[in-house]
Amino acid sequence: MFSCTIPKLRIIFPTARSLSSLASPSQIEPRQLAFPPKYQQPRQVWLENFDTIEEKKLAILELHPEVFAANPRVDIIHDNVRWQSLYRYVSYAHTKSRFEVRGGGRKPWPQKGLGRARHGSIRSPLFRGGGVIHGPKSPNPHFYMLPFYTRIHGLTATLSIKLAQDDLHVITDLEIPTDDPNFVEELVKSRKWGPSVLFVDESDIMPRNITAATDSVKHFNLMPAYGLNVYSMLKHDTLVLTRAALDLIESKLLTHLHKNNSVPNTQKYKLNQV
Amino acid sequence: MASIRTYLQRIITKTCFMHPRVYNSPQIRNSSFHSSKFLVDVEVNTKYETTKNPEEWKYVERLLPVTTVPEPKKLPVYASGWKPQGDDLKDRPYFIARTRNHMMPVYLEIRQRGTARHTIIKKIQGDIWQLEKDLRPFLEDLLKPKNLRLQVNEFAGKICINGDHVNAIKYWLGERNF
Amino acid sequence: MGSNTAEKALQMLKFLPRVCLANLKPSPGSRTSKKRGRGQHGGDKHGAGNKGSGQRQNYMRLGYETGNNPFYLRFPHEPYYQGHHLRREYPPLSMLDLLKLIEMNRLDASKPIDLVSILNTGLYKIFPDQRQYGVNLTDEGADVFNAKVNIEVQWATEPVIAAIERAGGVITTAYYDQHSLQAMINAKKFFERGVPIPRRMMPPPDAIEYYADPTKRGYLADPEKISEERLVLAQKYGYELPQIEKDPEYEMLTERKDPRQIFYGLHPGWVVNLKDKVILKPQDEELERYYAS
Amino acid sequence: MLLNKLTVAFNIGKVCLPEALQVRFRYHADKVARGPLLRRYGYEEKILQRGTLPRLKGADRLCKPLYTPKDAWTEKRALFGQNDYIDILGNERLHPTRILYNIPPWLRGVGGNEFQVMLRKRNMLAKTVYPLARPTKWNQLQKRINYLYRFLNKKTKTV
Repeated sequence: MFSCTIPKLRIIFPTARSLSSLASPSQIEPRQLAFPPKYQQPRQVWLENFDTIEEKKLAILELHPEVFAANPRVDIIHDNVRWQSLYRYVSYAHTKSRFEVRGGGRKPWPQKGLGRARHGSIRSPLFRGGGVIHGPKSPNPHFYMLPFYTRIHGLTATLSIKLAQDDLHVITDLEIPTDDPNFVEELVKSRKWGPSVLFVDESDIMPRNITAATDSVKHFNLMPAYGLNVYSMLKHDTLVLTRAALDLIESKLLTHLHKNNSVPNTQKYKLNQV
Repeated sequence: MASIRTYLQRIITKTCFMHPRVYNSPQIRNSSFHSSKFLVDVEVNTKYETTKNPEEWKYVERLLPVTTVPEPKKLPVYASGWKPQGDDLKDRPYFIARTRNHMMPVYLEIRQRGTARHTIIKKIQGDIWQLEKDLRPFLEDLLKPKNLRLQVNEFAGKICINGDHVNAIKYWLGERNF
Repeated sequence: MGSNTAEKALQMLKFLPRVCLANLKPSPGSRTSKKRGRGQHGGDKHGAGNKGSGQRQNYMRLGYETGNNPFYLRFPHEPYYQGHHLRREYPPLSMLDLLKLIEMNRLDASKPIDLVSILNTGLYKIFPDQRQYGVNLTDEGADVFNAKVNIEVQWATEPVIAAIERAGGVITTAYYDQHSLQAMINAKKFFERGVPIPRRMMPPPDAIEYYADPTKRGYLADPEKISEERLVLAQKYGYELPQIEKDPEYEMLTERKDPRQIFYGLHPGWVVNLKDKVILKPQDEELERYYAS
Repeated sequence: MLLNKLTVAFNIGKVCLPEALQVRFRYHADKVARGPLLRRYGYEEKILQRGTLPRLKGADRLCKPLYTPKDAWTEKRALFGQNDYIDILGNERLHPTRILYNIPPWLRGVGGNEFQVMLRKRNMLAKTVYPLARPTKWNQLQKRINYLYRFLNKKTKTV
């Protein structure tokens, strides 16, 4: 039943995940999809445990195809990444033009009679130590705003790609028994997650053990669901969502995709907007 | 009249909102917004009554907009000419999703200072080439003896047709329950 | 499903290298270099085409005549539209659109429809600061209109009134001043400001006549005369007037606002607290007198 | 070399002698005899010149920074872009431009050309202590704005 529809099974070792470790699915309630899809089939993903190194598949969760099987528009993702790096970037490179360079108010030598070229200021751009023409002027912001729904499509396309490439995993929660970094490293290694992993939880207050364990490992990062973004998802090889984070992200994106009054969001960005 | 105005001003402009510690001092100017103190308490001189009546609250709820677009009603006949999308579309080779507002995503684009008109069908899922194959004879009939100029953008799921055929395409899609 | 575009792309991505920051690209041709070609033939035409308007013509701003005294300034001013900046404007909403909104479940016809509920759909906008004073219900789609509604608009013509009353509904034309409209365009935002609901002002002198006219179903008109006029209109347009008194939704259809009231069921002067879900009502005598109808 | 010097001294001696015949001395001949002048001793000219110029053996290294690859996983880089979608996934009332704490407040969410940015700077800083605290900078800002106003409005192509 699953082999044809789930894109979740690993390509290299399709048999590596044995179904025998499946916990009783009755304990875990299935997901109810808001805005039931009219055409596409819901996607499916394993719910995994996080408290032991070896992997236990606890249940299969359904994912909304509008969010997790969207058209993987790489160009939209590129637009998003470009926006993310540029909108905050300010170039502070600065050169002084002739009026900003100190001095140069006096005529260096008389206009005529010396056989020398005529000059009015020693800070003219022709002079050594003079001003610069057309040089960079600080601050030079590269700010622009990406349209609201382009940003939403950037998120859905990236999530869909992550799911399709088997780089998206859903776990119950971020509770681990120890605060030893080796535990998480071993866990990531044994489950063949990418070297860099982004753990996303619902809120910004994470369990103590996972915080201490990932603190010293630079490429394991924790992020609250509201901080999730296209750049970080692509920078980290694997994206690990807790179930609560998954619910939150999906509901937020679906709300925006079916929003009643999207006029405030789609209006042109104004500088002093509230 | 003047006294009413002062009363109103006190309510509306909140002139008496001050920090209790600075209440007695004549004036304090904070150097910036960040270093200014939080408002702790608001002194209200007018008498008021706090009520919690579910009957009255219903009227308030009526004024609050819904967050997402509701599902359209199921009616036997739609007098306005608009129709909701059909329900049994899962086995179709292609699918044209409705917009957020339950309208057909068929748009007219006017370019070249009004001289060029293009009809664009968006939000196409599934086999876009099959849709093109089905749509082509219908549009060719319309355009006779002119040629049909049509572009398929498979990557973005769009079809662009030269000329204004918005209503014709909406009719065609409506016939097929999209 | 085999040729489904998105499915196909996602299937392909399974076997492709991981999409990451290093292998992203914009769609080909979408970004053009800003640099202008130089050298003997490098910057031949600079994308302006060969000769003609592309190279020589500059579409100037409307009315600009390359330094001549423009046509629109050449003659003395003729005040065709004198005072237009002071006139009230009523952005139109057709009856067909209204019917569509009701059928699409964006408007609830089982409750009275007013400017707030129309604005809450997000599909109709007004800008009170541009002297737009509300809905002008136009008669497009009047002959197919079949919804039984209790609607309050700001401007309506005779065929519109007839169409609504033929369908068993009730229509009122009501005036709102700019402050009331500011509260109505986003009621939620208004409540969050924590200020009392303002009382509605009376219409200005040039509008009083319209809003006190029973043939226009004005909100200041005598209800007795309005019911007379309903009959007159039914005879004029030749339809049988449905009896509201025997309607099961009689209460909804007869729900009306006070001339000083902005929101149904909420009196001016009240402060609505959305967080604690309570309503604060003033008890000062002076305030009560001020906000009284 | 030494021999040459000796002969020169000997010749001068001769000159000092009285009643001697006048002899024309050709100092240039010595120079010719010395052979061509050697420049850049020890430097071999290559056709394709590259790299550093010759140095003494055993001399100290030139102070050139050691190559250290940049750490792509410092905290700043690892979490780059966090909260950029906060209006979508978090609080709807927050705009991402409101939380750009890495740039000065008056520059958050500001785009445009130099003139527009400077006008914004002037508008936002005019009421602060900036004109008094940085009088030269303020003056230069005003001058630049005046110049750009004249340039953009009077010297560039109008539509």
